[in-house]
Amino acid sequence: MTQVVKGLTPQEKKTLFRITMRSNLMNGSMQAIKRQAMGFTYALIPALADLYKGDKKKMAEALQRHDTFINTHASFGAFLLGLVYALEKQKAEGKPVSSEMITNIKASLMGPLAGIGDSIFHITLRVIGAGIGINFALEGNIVGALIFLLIYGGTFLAIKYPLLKAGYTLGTNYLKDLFEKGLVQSLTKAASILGLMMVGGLVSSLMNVTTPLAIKFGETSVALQTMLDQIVPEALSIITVFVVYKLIKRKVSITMIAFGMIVFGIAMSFLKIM
Amino acid sequence: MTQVVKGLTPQEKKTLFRITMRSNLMNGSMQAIKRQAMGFTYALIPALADLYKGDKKKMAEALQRHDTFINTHASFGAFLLGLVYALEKQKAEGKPVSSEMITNIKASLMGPLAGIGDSIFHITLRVIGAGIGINFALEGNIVGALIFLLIYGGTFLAIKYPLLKAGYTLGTNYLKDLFEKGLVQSLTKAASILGLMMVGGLVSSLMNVTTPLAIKFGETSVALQTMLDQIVPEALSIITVFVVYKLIKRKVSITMIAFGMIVFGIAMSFLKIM
Amino acid sequence: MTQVVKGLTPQEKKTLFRITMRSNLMNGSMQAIKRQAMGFTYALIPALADLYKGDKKKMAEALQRHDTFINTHASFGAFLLGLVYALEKQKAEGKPVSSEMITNIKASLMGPLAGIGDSIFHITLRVIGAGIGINFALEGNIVGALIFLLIYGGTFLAIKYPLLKAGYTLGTNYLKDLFEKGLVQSLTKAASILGLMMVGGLVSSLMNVTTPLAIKFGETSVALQTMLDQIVPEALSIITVFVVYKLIKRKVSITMIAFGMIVFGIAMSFLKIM
Amino acid sequence: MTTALIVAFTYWLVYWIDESFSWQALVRPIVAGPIFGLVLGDVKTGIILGGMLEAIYMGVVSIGGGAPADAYVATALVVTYVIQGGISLEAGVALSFPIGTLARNINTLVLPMHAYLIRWFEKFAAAGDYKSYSFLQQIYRIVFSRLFHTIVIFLGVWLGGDAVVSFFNVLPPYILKGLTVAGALFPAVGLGILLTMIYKKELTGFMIIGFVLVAYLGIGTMGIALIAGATALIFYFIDAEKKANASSSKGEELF
Amino acid sequence: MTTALIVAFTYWLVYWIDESFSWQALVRPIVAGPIFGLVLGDVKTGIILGGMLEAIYMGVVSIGGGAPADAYVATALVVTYVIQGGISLEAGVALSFPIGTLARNINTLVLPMHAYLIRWFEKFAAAGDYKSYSFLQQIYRIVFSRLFHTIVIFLGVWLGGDAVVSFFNVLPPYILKGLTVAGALFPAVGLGILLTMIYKKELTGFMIIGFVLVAYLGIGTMGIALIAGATALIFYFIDAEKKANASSSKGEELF
Amino acid sequence: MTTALIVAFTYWLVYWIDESFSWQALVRPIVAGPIFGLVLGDVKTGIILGGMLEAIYMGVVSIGGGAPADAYVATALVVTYVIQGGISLEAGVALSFPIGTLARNINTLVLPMHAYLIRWFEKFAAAGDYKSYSFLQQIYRIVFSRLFHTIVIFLGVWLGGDAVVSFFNVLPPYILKGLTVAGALFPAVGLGILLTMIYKKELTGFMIIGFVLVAYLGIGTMGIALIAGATALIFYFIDAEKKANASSSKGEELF
Ligand SMILES: OC[C@H]1O[C@H](O)[C@@H](O)[C@@H](O)[C@@H]1O
Ligand SMILES: OC[C@H]1O[C@H](O)[C@@H](O)[C@@H](O)[C@@H]1O
Ligand SMILES: OC[C@H]1O[C@H](O)[C@@H](O)[C@@H](O)[C@@H]1O
Repeated sequence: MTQVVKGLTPQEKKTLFRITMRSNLMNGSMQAIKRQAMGFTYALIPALADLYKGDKKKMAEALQRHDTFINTHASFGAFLLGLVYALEKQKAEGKPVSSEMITNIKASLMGPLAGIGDSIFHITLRVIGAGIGINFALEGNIVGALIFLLIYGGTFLAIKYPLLKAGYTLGTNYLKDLFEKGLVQSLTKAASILGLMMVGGLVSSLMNVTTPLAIKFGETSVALQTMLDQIVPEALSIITVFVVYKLIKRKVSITMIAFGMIVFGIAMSFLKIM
Repeated sequence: MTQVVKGLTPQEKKTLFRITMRSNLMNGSMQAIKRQAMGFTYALIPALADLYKGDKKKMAEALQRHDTFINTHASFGAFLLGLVYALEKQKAEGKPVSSEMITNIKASLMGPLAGIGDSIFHITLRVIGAGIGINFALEGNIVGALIFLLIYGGTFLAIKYPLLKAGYTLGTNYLKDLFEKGLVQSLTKAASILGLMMVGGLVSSLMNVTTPLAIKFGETSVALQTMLDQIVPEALSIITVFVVYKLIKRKVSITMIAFGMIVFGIAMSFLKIM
Repeated sequence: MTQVVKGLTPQEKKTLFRITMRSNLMNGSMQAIKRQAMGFTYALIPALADLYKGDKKKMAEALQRHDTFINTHASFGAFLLGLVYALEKQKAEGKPVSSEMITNIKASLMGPLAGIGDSIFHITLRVIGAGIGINFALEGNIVGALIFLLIYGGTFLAIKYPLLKAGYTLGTNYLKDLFEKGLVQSLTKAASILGLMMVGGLVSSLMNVTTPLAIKFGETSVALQTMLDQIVPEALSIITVFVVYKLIKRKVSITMIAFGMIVFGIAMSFLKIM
Repeated sequence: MTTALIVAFTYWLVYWIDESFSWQALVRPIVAGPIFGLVLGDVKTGIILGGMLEAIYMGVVSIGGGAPADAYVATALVVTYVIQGGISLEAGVALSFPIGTLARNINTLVLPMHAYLIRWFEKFAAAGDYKSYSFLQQIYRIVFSRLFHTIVIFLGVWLGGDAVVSFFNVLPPYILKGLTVAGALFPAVGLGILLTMIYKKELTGFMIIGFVLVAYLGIGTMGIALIAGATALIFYFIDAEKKANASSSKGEELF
Repeated sequence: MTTALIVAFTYWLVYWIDESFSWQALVRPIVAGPIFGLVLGDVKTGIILGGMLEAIYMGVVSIGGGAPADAYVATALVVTYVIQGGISLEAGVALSFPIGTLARNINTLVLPMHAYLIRWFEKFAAAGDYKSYSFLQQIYRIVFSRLFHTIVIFLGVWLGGDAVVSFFNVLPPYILKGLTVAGALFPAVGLGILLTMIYKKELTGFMIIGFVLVAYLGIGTMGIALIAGATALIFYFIDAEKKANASSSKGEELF
Repeated sequence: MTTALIVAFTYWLVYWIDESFSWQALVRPIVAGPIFGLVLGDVKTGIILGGMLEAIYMGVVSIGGGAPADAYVATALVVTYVIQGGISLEAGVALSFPIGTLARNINTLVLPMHAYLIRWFEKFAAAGDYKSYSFLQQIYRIVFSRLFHTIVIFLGVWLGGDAVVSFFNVLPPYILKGLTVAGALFPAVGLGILLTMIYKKELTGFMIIGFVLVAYLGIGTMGIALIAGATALIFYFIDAEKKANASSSKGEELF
């Protein structure tokens, strides 16, 4: 996946570099409707400019093709940018790369890449960085902030260009494979496996929903949580994630869910159930 | 697997409910020869009565078809009852469901379902329920028995109807798939994987065969068990299960094996080997 | 894999036994150029003598076919000897077994068998045997040496004949399967999976490369090793193995690598980095 | 003899109720103990003894029809001996083991009777007479299923604990120790039976993984159930996809 | 009001820099704390408070756009209240929670504005005018992205901590306890969103395995990442091989 | 010089016996220690020193021909130095490391000789003369295999431990420390060689899983062997089934 393209032309190198720079603004015009649609398109523009400069109509098509909902991790998304650049290039050169193909690849890879990127950055590296840094911070030592910036922020930036190049290489060298052998599907599936295993793990490591309820009979009492833990630990956490998932599927807004959680939390705390 | 059948007719609902009720007697005439043959057939009779009431010959065929050796978990077996009901129905309606097909499905699914059901109920829930309950019991508190009945006995009953319905739904909605795509085989294989993994685990969690033998040289001594544990823990437990398995395969009776174990145990204890 | 050949002729038995005896000298003329080429050929000679005695030309071909680089575990290699004996026999009998086929099987199985054998003998059993024996030895008790010889050395010898026979059986009874169904490939792949999982594990259990470096800010200090362990434990060990792997691939000699390690170790210790 | 009748009747009734759900719940020591305590007028002792016996018989379950000891018969007799015969709780528990092991074999002794009844079922089936078939199932379970067990209980209480106790007292210690050793082997019976029902050599690997997860990583039965379920799901869908691809040459994908 | 202006400007500037990398790094309490401390003349308090807030907000991250609280707004206001308003560190931390939760909803309030801007982008795209498209992206992020947040910060500092504190002081204790309970539920939002993006029922097994590895074996996120990566690799190559075999009838092998 | 002859002869003889089984067992410190002790008249010291050296060289094994140190030569010389030269056990152990590392390279020095002998084998093979081939194998292993090692041992004992000890005494401490560091790197040699023999990029995932199971879950080598064996079995049968389906269009199933 990360082979180095040997014969990268100066033009390609330049474009890849410019996309990397612009990819920094991926979250730039983030909102709840189309998410990073504009950030992604903005980042891709150096490539589109190269390929369709002369042709207003094709440029418009390309811009519209990408100005659609996309939501992925700002740094792992670079892989997708590279892949899409390669696809657009093939398309511009007259290869049989349809507009749907490009859209499908974006749609199928954005989720898995978000899962991987979020797990590694938002969760693992951030928590490691913060965990080490907090000790310094609590002593009033500024080094804590620097360690955090290094561990989390440094890797976040360092990874972008290699991922972009890897995506482009894959797209350029293995396009034939990718389509003919259905490898895009294989890639998506593999990425989903990766993402889902991590989400499964995160349910347990990120969450900790418990109840203080205890059933008392005479002198002995059984903590409900102890019983739950013996059956399935983190059972309440799983249920919570599952309920939220179902609510989102039924188009309940995030804000509603967050407020609902606060109301629910206060109610449960009032009733001493949680 | 557990989709709800949307258009379940009142008649189907009634029959499913009656099968559930009768499935309570699944272990009713249990013996070592045909095990639950009669209990299973008895439970299925509401379905057979619906389908073959007018036709003595077909009824006789159906009764004989099911009055054969079957051994499965009393509560997970409900899934099989549901599936078989669906098969019998298709057969009665003239679909190409042969008698062999029904027999094969019963034969291939009864073992895996027993493995799953026994692991969950006879082992996991029973041990959890008893583990919590015993503390109360030892204090003379009747709550121990009630907790046990709730955790083990309650789930045992609660699961029957849903499993029955799931089996029926699968049989009704996906029959075509099941046969054409060989999904019954896939299902059996998956269930066997599940069962075998659990049996593998149970060898270690359920058994604990050890030896007090130690090899003494001068002052230092090596416990044989310590050496065995370093090579494969529970090695003796595995060997025991394997020997029993081979004996059963060679048609040695359970009673013989149990008595043999007592004789063996006394001999080993007399010789201070175990 | 270990089925017993029922109709093993006295001649076959005798040859298998003689190969086992000769396989004891597998490491006999070990050197860095062709490794066990001569030891393997030497062990196979009873078989070749049986098959090609009358025919100088075929005998020369066979000797030359096997007098080529091979490196595998001295005791697990017996499996390969058995398999190759079976292949040579089929070939001598006029079956379509080409010279390449035999060479390929040797080349593809020697590595995995080395991985398995080394893990079990050189690492697991040796460490268990030594671990138990050392306690006796440190007290001046000769039993330590004997326990070591029993646990490691005894199993090493005991396993040869069964493995040889298993290889021969497999080769004789399932040759048709092996080739027609591509089972040699499946076998190689399975053996590689086994070997690679164990090598992965060995990186962690066998190695322990660490650094005493610590970053100090004011009063608080962070051990670099602690940070590494939080990211990937044994990260330095992995990197070391990877570097050595790359060096060997680039034809750097083992002696160079070992000396390099000493120089590197002294330098690192001088600089207080390791 | 009144006690013997009461205990025997209770034994039969509780079994009958439990069996009406194929439940194997009321007949466990932890539940049956209090019940026998109740009818003998000392619930508390029944509860406590039930707890003690459950702790011992926890692993002795009927898998594949293969429980190596009859915990229910043991509970009935031991609770009676303790409450009526005045032997100590501990002695009662010690007694439970040989009693349970011996009682297991009643099933074997009555096999000829069962074999005879089976033939009746077969006749009704051949005649398509599902009503008689159903009726016989009721008769079987109510009357015949535990007939001999009930008689054994009656005799066991009637003859009294003293006889039984004095019998076990003359035994050398290695006998009871040996029974404990045998107890550790017993679960192999149920597992062995299960294996004959589901073992396939191609799936050996999964069994080994289950074993290692528990033996080396101590993952617990529920954890192993989740892993096993997940693994089964994964392989089910792999298999289903393969089958789907094979049957439709259009190569449609399940995932 | 000078303070209000300074804090609000700092808020906007730091956000702008951070966002220039889509970084979500400078806006974390552990980094933002010292920065606000600096502009308010008490770096040390800023550092310590940043550490304390980070410890609380560590698990509150924006996944799928779904962070349940705004740690950055909370940091800005709480640091100001502590340094300027003189409330204790602990009181500040307690305050951060309701503030962060309320602030989260600014995004929702300004949605109509965003919707309006989106249409401009669409126009430029339809015209193939990539230069204006790029220009609007800059304007959007610099001017509009945090316009209202900045105003809220300004107001929050101007009105002062006292008002806010006295408001929270009248709350009964179960309210704050309830907010903590809600805090434990919040990560479910991000995970739920992620699931809607990647969940496929055929892959449920992998999710369960990930769960068990962490819940039962405590393998840690990095360990799970390695296992997950390895599993993904294995299945990728299995799949790729299958595809290769299917497309070329010559049956060439990938491995 | 008598001692030198005895030790050298013992070295050669024990190697010869051990090598007659390709055993690598007698030449381990724990076994060789007592043997050299015996011929030098102090078995006990030999046993103890053997145990101490084994503890150090436990991880130094010949994998892929790539042991980074020669434990056998080190044992021979160190046991002699301690028993004859009267240096302490600890000093002996410290000495073993540089000796073992240097001795490893004798194999490299004698490579030209081996290369020459190889050509003889090739000639016999080309002539189909399997009897001479077999005979040469015997000559090779008895005479040539350890010829130079034996000479080194002879010289090492003859020149005496004093010379060696005084040489190592002038070394600065970081040298010995550095050798320890190098010792921690050495096992990478064997693992690297194994990898060149079996590594395939498509199977990387399995290697990672093996790593995680040990590094994160501490499952132990035997546990990993069981898991690895189980995994190999599973994939073997999957593969075999696939092949079976492909070759027979009738689609028969293996499982
Ligand atoms: O093993 C399946 C099944 O076998 C027999 O029917 C009984 O032992 C049951 O308790 C068990 O559930
Ligand atoms: O989940 C993917 C992605 O979603 C949104 O864009 C934001 O929450 C990001 O922080 C996150 O990385
Ligand atoms: O690795 C396989 C094999 O390689 C060489 O032949 C030696 O190092 C042996 O000890 C080892 O078993």
